Amino acid sequence: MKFYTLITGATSGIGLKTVLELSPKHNLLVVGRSKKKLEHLKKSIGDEHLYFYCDLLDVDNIENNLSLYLKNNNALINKFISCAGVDQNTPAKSLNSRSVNEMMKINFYSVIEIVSVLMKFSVNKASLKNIIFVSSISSIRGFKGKGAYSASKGALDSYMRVISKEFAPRVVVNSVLPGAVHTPMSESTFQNADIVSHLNNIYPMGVGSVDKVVDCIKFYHDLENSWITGQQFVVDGGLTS
Amino acid sequence: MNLSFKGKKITDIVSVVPENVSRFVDELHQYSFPVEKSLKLKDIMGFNEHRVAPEDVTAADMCEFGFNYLVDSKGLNPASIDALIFISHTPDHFVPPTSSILHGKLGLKEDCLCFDINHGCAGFIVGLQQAFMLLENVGINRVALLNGDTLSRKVSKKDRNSYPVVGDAGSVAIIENSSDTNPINVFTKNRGKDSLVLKIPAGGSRMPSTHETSILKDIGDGNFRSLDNLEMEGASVFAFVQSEVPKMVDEILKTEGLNKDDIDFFVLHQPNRFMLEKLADKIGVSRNKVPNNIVENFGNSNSVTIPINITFNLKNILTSNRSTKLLLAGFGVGLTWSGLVLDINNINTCELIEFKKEIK
Amino acid sequence: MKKRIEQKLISIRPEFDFLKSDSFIDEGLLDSFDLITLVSLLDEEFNISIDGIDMTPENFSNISTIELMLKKYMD
Amino acid sequence: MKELNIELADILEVESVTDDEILNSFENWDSLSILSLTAFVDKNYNIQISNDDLSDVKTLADIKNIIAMKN
Repeated sequence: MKFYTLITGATSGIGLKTVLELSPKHNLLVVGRSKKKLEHLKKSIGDEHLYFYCDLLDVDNIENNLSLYLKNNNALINKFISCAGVDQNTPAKSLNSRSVNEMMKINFYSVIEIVSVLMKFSVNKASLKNIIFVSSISSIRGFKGKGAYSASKGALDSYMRVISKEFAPRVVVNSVLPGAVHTPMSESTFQNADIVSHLNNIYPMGVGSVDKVVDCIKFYHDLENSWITGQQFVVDGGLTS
Repeated sequence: MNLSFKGKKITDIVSVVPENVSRFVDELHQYSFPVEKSLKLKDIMGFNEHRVAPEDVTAADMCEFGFNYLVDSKGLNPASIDALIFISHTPDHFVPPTSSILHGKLGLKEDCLCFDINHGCAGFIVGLQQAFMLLENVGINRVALLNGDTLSRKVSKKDRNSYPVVGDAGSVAIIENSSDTNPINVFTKNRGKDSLVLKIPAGGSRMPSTHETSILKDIGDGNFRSLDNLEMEGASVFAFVQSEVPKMVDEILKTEGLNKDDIDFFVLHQPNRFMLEKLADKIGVSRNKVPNNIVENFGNSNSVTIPINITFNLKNILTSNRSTKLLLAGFGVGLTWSGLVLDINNINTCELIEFKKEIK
Repeated sequence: MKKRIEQKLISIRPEFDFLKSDSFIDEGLLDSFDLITLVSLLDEEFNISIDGIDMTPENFSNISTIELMLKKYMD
Repeated sequence: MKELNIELADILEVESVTDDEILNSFENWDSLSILSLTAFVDKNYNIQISNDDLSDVKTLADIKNIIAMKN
C-alpha cells in the first residue's frame, strides 16, 4: 500500500500547477475528465503517479468508481486537494436551477462524494490526514454576475468548517480563497482589456498569478501535524483586506 | 451438454453503445410498405430506436472503448488479464484474429491467451463457458470476455422486417476465480443440421463477395436484400426458440433444484419484442420477470443483448448487497441455445456507456 | 366468434376477402409479419396468449381453422 | 443483516464488528457514529431509530432487534 495525494482539476490552471509543483516529491493520484490531457501529463511527470479518468459531472458514479480505482491500485489517499471547478458569469436575473445545478455538481457535490469515499474505513483505512479546498474570494464577497459561483464556493466553505470539526483530530481541513488570477477558467475575463485594467486598479498588489495561489496550497499540503483547521486562507493581493 | 464449475464470478460488466440513435419513424421511407402497416408493427415488434455505429467504427473499437473505461475509471490493471476472448460475427479482418489486434491495442502482457469465436445470439453464454473453462487452469486467474457486433451493416436498410430491430454494440465482462463454492452449471446445445437457417450467404470461402452478391433484390415480400446480408427463415427460427428454450429453462431449473419463482429475472437474448413475450408466456413466467426493452431502446446486437440488458435494467440491483438470482439464456445462430443460473451481488461495475469517438 | 376473427383479418389486409380463401398463407393473403400482427390482435381480443408453436400455416389456413385453434385456449 | 456489520465496522474504523461486541468499548462509538448508523438504517430499511430506542443498546445485536421489531 502506497500513500497518494489526490488532486482534482489536475489538468489545467491551479490544479495543473499544483501537480507540477508536488510531483517530484509526492505520489499523486491525478483526476481529470480529459483523457488526452491526462495522457499528456503522464508523459511529462511519469508513470509512478496514478491517473484517474473521471467526469465529476457524473456525480452518481464517483463513489463506485473511486472506491474501485483505489482498491485495484492498492492506493491509499492521505491528502486531498480539490482544485476542480467551473466558473460562469450570469446575472442573477438569468439564473435557473438547472444551470446552477451543473455548477454545484462540479464545485460542490463531487467534493462531498470524494470526501465520503476517502473517509470510508473499508476503502481508505484511516489514511486521510489533510484536505485542502480551492475556494474563492467569491465565497466571502459579492461580485456582480457570480451568483451561482459564489453560492457553490460558499457551500464548499461552510461544509469545510463542519467537517473540520467532525474529522478532528485526525484530519485538518482548510480552504484557500484566491482572488482573480489568470487561468484557462478565467481566460474570457482576461481577454477584455477594460476588465484587466479595472482589476489592476482594485487589487492593491495588482492581479495575481497561479504561482501565488499554488505557493499557499503547497504550504498547507506540506505541513505535518498542523494545528490549523477549519480556516479560510485568502490569497488576493489585499483586495478584501 | 451440462458443464459444472465452481468458484467463478463476474466482477465487472460494461456495455458500450454508439451515441447515434436511429429512429424507426424516420426510417419508414426506406421501406416499400405502406407507412400505416409498418406502424402497426411498431409496438408488436418493438420497432422504435436503435443504435447505429459510425461507418468507421468496428465492434472491436467499442470493446476497446469499454475495456479502457475499466482501466481509466475503475483502475483495472491490464497486466492482470490472462486471457482475452473476442466473440463476434463482424471481426476487423479475416486475418489476423481481432483478439490479437485488441491484445495489442489494450496493452496486454505477452503471457496472455487470445481467441476469436465466431458466434452470435448465444455468444455471451458461450463466452462465459469458455472463460470458466480457461479459469480451471492454473495460471489463469482473470479473463476478459469481449462481445461485439455491428449488425446494422449486415442487414439491408430496405429490409423492414430486420433492419429496425438490429443495433450495434460491444461489451466487456471480467471473469475471475473466486472463493465462492456454489456450483455454476452451464447448459449448451447445438443443432448444426439447421445451421443455415440463419446465415449471411456471401463473403466467406463458399461464396466470396462480388458485385453480384451485393445487389439488393426483392425477396418477394416487399423486403430488399442482397446475398451479403443476414437472412433467416423466420418461422423456423421462431418455432425452434418456442420449442427448445422453454425445455432448456425447465432442465436448468431441475438441475439447480429451483422453481421459476426462485429466479429474480430471466435475462434472455433479445431478438424482438413479440418473440420475447411469447417466450415468457411459454416458459410460464410473468412478463415482468423477463426484461424486454432492449430491442426498442438499442436494437438486437447479437451476443451483446444480454450484457446490455443486465447493465441497462439491473445496475442498481446487482451493485447492492442483496443477492440476485438471474437465469441467462441465449439462442439463435448455430443453431445454439445455452443458459445458466448466476447469483450476483455487489458487482464492481455494471454500467452502460456511450461510445465517443473524439476523446476530449 | 368468426365475425370477430374476420374483423381482425380485415384490419390487417382490407384489400382481401377472407371468406373466399381457404389457404391464407399459401395464397399470399397473409405474410409472416401479418401473422405476427394477427396473433397479437387475437391475443388481445380474446385475452389469451397463443403459443408460438401454434403459429403454423395449417392453423391459419382460414377462419374456421383459426376458430378451432382459438377454442383450445378458451376452455 | 450482514451489511449492518460491514457498515458499522466502516463507521467505527475497524476491520470487523460482531453482533455481541460491546459498542462502548470502541474508541469511535460516539454521537456522530450513532447518527451515521441511524442514517444508514433509515436509508436501507426505511426504519427510523430514535434516541429513546437507543438508550438500552449495548451491542449491534440490540440494534438488529430494534430493526426486527419495527419491521
